[in-house]
Amino acid sequence: MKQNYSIFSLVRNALSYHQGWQEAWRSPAVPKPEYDVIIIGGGGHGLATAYYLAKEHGITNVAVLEKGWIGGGNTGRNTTIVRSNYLWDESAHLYEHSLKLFEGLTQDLNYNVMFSQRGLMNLAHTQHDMQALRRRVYAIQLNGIDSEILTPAQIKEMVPILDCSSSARYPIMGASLQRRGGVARHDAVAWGFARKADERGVDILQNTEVTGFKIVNGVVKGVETNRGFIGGKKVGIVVAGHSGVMAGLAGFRLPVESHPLQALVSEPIKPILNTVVMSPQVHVYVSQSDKGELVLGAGIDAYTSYAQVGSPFIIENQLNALTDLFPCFGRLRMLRQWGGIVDTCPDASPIIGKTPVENLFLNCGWGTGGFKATPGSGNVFAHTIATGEPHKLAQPFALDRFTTGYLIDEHGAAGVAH
Amino acid sequence: MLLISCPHCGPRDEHEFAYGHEAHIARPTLDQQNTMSDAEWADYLFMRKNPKGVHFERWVHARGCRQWFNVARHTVTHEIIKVYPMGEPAPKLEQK
Amino acid sequence: MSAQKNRVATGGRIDRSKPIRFTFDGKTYYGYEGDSLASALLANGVTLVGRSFKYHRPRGIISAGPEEPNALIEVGTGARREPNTRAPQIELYDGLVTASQNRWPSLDFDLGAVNSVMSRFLPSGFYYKTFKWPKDGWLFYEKFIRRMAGLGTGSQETDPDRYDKLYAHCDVMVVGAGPAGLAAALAAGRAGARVVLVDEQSELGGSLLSERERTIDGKPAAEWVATASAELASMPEVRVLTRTTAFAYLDANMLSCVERLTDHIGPSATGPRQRLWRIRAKEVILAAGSIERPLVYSDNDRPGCMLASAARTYVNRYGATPGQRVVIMTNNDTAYQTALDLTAAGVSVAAIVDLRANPTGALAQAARAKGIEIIENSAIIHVKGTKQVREVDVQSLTSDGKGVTGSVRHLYCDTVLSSGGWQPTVHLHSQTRAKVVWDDGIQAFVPGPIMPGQNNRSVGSARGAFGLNEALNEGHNAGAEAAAKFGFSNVTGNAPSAEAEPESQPLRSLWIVPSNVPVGQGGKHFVDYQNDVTAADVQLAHREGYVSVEHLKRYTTMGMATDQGKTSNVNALAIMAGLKNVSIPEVGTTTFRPPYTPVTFGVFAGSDKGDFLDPIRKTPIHQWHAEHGAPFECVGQWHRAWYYPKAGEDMHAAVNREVKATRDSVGIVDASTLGKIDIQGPDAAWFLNMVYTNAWTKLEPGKCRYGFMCGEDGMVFDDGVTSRISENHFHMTTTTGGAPRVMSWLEEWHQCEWPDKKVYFTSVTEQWAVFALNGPNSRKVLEKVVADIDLSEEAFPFMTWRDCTVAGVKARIYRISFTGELSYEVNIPPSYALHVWRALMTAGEEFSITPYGTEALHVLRAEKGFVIVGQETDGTMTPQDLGFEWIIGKAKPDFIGRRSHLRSDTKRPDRKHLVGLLTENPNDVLAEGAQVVEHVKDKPPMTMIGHVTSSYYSPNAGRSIAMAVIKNGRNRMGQTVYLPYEGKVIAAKISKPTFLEDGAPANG
Amino acid sequence: MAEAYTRRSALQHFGLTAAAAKSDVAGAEIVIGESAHRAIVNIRGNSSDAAFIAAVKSVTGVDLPVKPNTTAQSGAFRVLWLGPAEWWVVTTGGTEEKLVADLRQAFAGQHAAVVDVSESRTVITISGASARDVLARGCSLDLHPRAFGPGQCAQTGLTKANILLDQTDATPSFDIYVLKSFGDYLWQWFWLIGRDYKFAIKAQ
Repeated sequence: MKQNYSIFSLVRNALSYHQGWQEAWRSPAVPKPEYDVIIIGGGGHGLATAYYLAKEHGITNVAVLEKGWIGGGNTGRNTTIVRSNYLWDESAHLYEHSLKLFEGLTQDLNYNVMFSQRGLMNLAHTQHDMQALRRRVYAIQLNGIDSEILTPAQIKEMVPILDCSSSARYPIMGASLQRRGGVARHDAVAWGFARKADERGVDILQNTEVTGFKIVNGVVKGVETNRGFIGGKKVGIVVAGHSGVMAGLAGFRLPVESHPLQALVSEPIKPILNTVVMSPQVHVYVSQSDKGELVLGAGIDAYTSYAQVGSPFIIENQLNALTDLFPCFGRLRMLRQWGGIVDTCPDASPIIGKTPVENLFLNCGWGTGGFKATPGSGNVFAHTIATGEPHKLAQPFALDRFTTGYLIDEHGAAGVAH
Repeated sequence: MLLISCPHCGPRDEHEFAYGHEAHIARPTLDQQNTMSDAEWADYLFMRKNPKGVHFERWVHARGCRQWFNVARHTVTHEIIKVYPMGEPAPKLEQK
Repeated sequence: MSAQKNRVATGGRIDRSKPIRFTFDGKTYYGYEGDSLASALLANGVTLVGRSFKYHRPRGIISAGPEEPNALIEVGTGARREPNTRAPQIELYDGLVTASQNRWPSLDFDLGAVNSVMSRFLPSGFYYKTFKWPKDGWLFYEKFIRRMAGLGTGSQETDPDRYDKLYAHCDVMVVGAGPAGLAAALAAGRAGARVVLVDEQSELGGSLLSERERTIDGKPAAEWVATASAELASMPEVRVLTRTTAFAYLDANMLSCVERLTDHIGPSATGPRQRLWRIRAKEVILAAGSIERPLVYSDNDRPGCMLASAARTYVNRYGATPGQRVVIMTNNDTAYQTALDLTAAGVSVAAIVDLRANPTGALAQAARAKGIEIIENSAIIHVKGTKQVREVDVQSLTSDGKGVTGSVRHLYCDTVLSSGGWQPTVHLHSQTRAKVVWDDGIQAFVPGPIMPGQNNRSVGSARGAFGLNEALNEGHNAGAEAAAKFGFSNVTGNAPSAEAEPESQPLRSLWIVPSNVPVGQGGKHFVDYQNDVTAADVQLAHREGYVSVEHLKRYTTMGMATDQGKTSNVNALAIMAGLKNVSIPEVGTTTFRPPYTPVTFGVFAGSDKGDFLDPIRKTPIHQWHAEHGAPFECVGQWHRAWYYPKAGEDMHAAVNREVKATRDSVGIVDASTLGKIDIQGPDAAWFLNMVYTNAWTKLEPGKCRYGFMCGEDGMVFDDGVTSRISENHFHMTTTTGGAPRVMSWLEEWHQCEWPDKKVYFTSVTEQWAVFALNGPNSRKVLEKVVADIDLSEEAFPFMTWRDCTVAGVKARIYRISFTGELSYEVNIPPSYALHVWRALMTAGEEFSITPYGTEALHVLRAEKGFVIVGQETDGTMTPQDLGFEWIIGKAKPDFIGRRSHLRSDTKRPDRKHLVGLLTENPNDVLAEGAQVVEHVKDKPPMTMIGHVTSSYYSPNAGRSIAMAVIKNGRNRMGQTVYLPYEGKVIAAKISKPTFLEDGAPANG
Repeated sequence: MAEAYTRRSALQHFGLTAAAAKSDVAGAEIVIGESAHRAIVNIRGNSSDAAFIAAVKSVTGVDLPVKPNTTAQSGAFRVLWLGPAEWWVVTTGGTEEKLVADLRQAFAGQHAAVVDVSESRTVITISGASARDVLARGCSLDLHPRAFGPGQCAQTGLTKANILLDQTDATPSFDIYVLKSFGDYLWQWFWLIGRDYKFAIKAQ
């Protein structure tokens, strides 16, 4: 068993100058020759998959292969928003499943993921926005998920520093609020899953890059890596922006493009914003971290890229809109700006399930919204891998929807990224 | 910000252009459409190479001369290796 | 004026004849023109300037530049209050108000310092292990944690300043105006190239401003800088930007720079406060210098601890001494220059503690000659004093440098200076995603090969060439070569030259300076001052497996503070490398992300505030609408008149009146925003066949037809009426919001897929203003202003168009209708729009002509079941779903989207269909977006089968009407469904989506 | 056509005539104004077809500028390159109908198109020593005399509007063609940027 993390263990260790802490997860020097399941990708989704395979399906002979360091991709680069206010039933159920897991995650993982359900507001600025907002809220409510509509006066009361005047270029006409939405500590999610997966026997192999698949008669048998061949009875690909690269190695194509998604933080200041505020119309997504930094997400860059950088005008436009919405933010300063690589599907919904190769499973296409899905995604994907059949929540998100045309288009109606 | 050489107008800032995604995806002929499976149609509609490396893609000089053209661009370095007209096949490039 | 006790009598670049008054934490002080806030505070003997982020430890000034981790100050008051500003970079101006931050109730007595007492229980990552109970407890703990965190306080008032931004271009851009940068700019400028030279300081010179004795071309350094500055200023093609930080190196040699225009003047200044420069260079010369690393020793954060080079800058440039009695600890020769300069200024240097054995470099010899004691092979093991250094303990190092031995010496002092070597400022190079590589010789990261697609070179100490002559030479050569590349090869003059460098010895890397108690068990060895990350925290991260650089940073927060680890990154990496027993680059290199130093949000926004956030497009008679009281609806960027309330009317009343008047008599609407595309060429009809779902070949000239456009995925993406002008000439209309998209769509298909087709597309949206007359009396109105054509039904039937003259203005009228009424869409040149509108209003007076806005337009079309793309559709509806099976050209071989209609899901008969909804209570107007269920349950979840797309009160139907898309809706006619929302449940019957008598074919 | 007095320019409601009367053009760093009601005719055709070039010349007297982003002038006719197969013929307002007719006739038998777009645009003129500075606030083109000069034109963006920029002399002076719906926005943007300059309004 791992050391238990608690205030008591902290005090106890303090007395011995913290010399007694164990490593959070092992780093096996040599991979086993074969695993029951290989998960490619040590981001939040991959680690969660491994954890739930072990916890809920008793499959512990599992390896997570990460070409760099766990949690170093989009898991560590997003704006940490967690919500389940999606339009379509399929999405709402999947993300709500995830949100519910988030609500118990700190205890489940014995790792404080700092899930702060401080509420999440989506602003509407036009008649059309308001129509779309009502449609979404009413649907979410009927799916049994919390969501409500706020008037400008209620918005102003919750977030007094918002410019709610009617003379604004995009006046605030209303908002939806998901009180159970909020933010979580992204690194802690990855590390917490890693630690608990490791505890149940999962091998986390960092600096292990997959360079090819061994596929015999259409069945995957394992992967080639920079550390040699590793056998796997089943293999799951959970590599976000690099899904297309993996698919290419396995010999198929995906309806996925990788794009830069930029984000930034301000310098830390004392608490000034206690709610997550999103404005899809002007591409502003802002919350304040516990450290005091304003965390901002932008819209995606148009072109495909694996560079983790985007174009400056995206950031300029976003800050233009931000300082209009929050006129007092004009004097704050950008501290750090970065990009992630998001894997986007034509319908802005993920792909979870089987691939053309037997025993090779895929979980990708989360686009701008993957972080919030981390536990849910891992949970349903673990089920899918363990049983060989899609979890019922994952079923609609199968790859073959692009053939049938049964898309789950979260673009227009949901209209929100992140 | 990318600097894209419009084949007509020369180098201009990226914000003058609109992105046209992967190039060289020919629309199936009517005969092909009528004989191809839904999966094959889905392949044309949705499946993309999305390479990590040189990407052959289309851009249009939307705020300029409104002309479409092809670009070979590296998706990791963002280096624009070649700009070539619509209709021309993808150039053979040394692997970067 | 109070005495400035640490001010040197003469020397430096301050003007002692110009005192400047400022306040810090409410107390008034005086400095001089040329001072920074940091130098002025030091001169006044103020060494305690802030509290650290986590432990609230008392902190002083560490550096003299942008790397400052500690001295973060709130500047200004009220709406202009600005937190977290670095004291060394704040220029004094009269009346400057500053304050320390992150302390309560005062800097001297800070209750938050309890964290320091508790620090043993607050190692890196402690919050991951605690605050987990009870299950919902985090929100509670978080409140306290958030309050303790956060450094300064942001203003909650609107920023009163304005900002500017612009684009610039040059052949050669030089970043940094130290010796290398100046030499580069001079060489390129003399050759005639267009040069931009930027430097973050208030004047050019960089490190030369801190020199006391160096000469260049035989002149004292400062004089050479002045000459060079003057020469640069005289060159018309050279632009010199001071107080300008190149903070981001973007793709294709674009650099973002921020110029601080008034921050050194204060609130009395006029004009923009800061300016964002987006400079596209053909070649970039990076000459941003280097940053000294502090040594990591026990309690190295006590106020009075400072970088050796910073002390040199303060004394030489500002005539301010960091204290009265100084001990210096170093691992290299450069700190000896500080000792010499301090001695020259009359400051007592108690000793130089050199980590190296037997220092014999030229500067060490010079120091010895001045009588300064050098304690070699030794280390400072303790710093005493909490709010001010009082004393240090020094002990000899063991042979491996990992421990100390021998007797302890106590040295009284108020200042401890340290030098741990120098790290080239590789930030901009690294921002291009080019690699940095480890240089063993200087124990620092230097720029690796440049990124493909970029064009830059690093020179001087920015690439690890620390000698002055090297810098001057490299700068000159880089400037000359870069200029020559762009055709400016006539470089005049040689590289400037300085006297030879003093001979020096290599540095000794000792990444943790040992103490006589183990690290983590005695004093704190700070690595990252601002975020309170210590060597023990790095050890803890190692112990727990957070060993990669990214994990180390994230777990300990090392390098994540506002200084972005400028003084801490290398030390932390090196300590981790030692723990892992690998080389430093094997631990990883940090990725430097923009911005180099924090940049104001406001300057990114520039002047585009308020209405400039996004252009508002206005129709030719926008003024008329405004004058007649119409509120406007946003449709894309367009502002369209929404409705025209009369006195005492609310929106509902106004819309009812407008809708009724139009059906009863005549209404007029400004439809100028409708997209219009002129299509010409022999293949025009062929092309329309491809982009519309219906057939166009047989449409006769003079006639109009309605059509849907689908994406290749089969989903409706626009609609409209297209008219045949002549055999090879069509006039297409699109939705308002879809106009640019459709135009691009046509060009894309033409240029990319069917380039051989002979057809030209030209947007003519704004060539025509469009006023639609609707209602039974519309013909009568029109007849009064049209004399040259016969408007009768027979002569000018439905779905045709005619050229004519309206109120003396050449016009084209389309007899198409979006209301189901007799309707004429009058197209006229916009410059006559107001004239024609007024003429129509006058002509319509006797019929009580009623202008109506977009809301009435929506009601009128809904009464007749006309769809609006974007309202009834959302990218998931096919024409068939909308009930427009008839509009699919079954006989047509091909059109865009056709194949997708044959997919299994798309051809399903039970997809969502567009239907009408009639509420049981005719006065209930459903909310648009309300969800439809078959069976109501007590509480959610309930299975939804569709939603309301449009809903209005129809005065003509005398009841509410709604359109909805419902699963299998067309096969559910007459079924009662329920709409539960906002605490109520409304029952409604599914009907056809037309609510008056059957409508005429629709018109977009 | 209706009486001329009934015709309004896109920016007329800003009271430019009155403002111009009060303006100190001589002392200004920038001078801006509206040049309304120009005849602007979009022509499309094949520039490698000698017949097309000849047809343009026969109507306008202008040698068609085939080099991208250049202009050519003959008498009252100015031809601006818009694209490899697209140009504008700009001339005195009021003549557009005849110009369209003449061009259509000259192009008879060719695959060419003529479209009157006069009414869709207005022209904002900017001139003066600081004109480039002002434009740099919203335009990413390099307008330095070494890079751009009289005889050159470019379709590009100016702040958040799309424009066609035509340098008309070395003062420098520029004609900025913009869709009328963006006229208010762009005019007010010039006022916004202009506040940091001595600027004057020029009568049409």
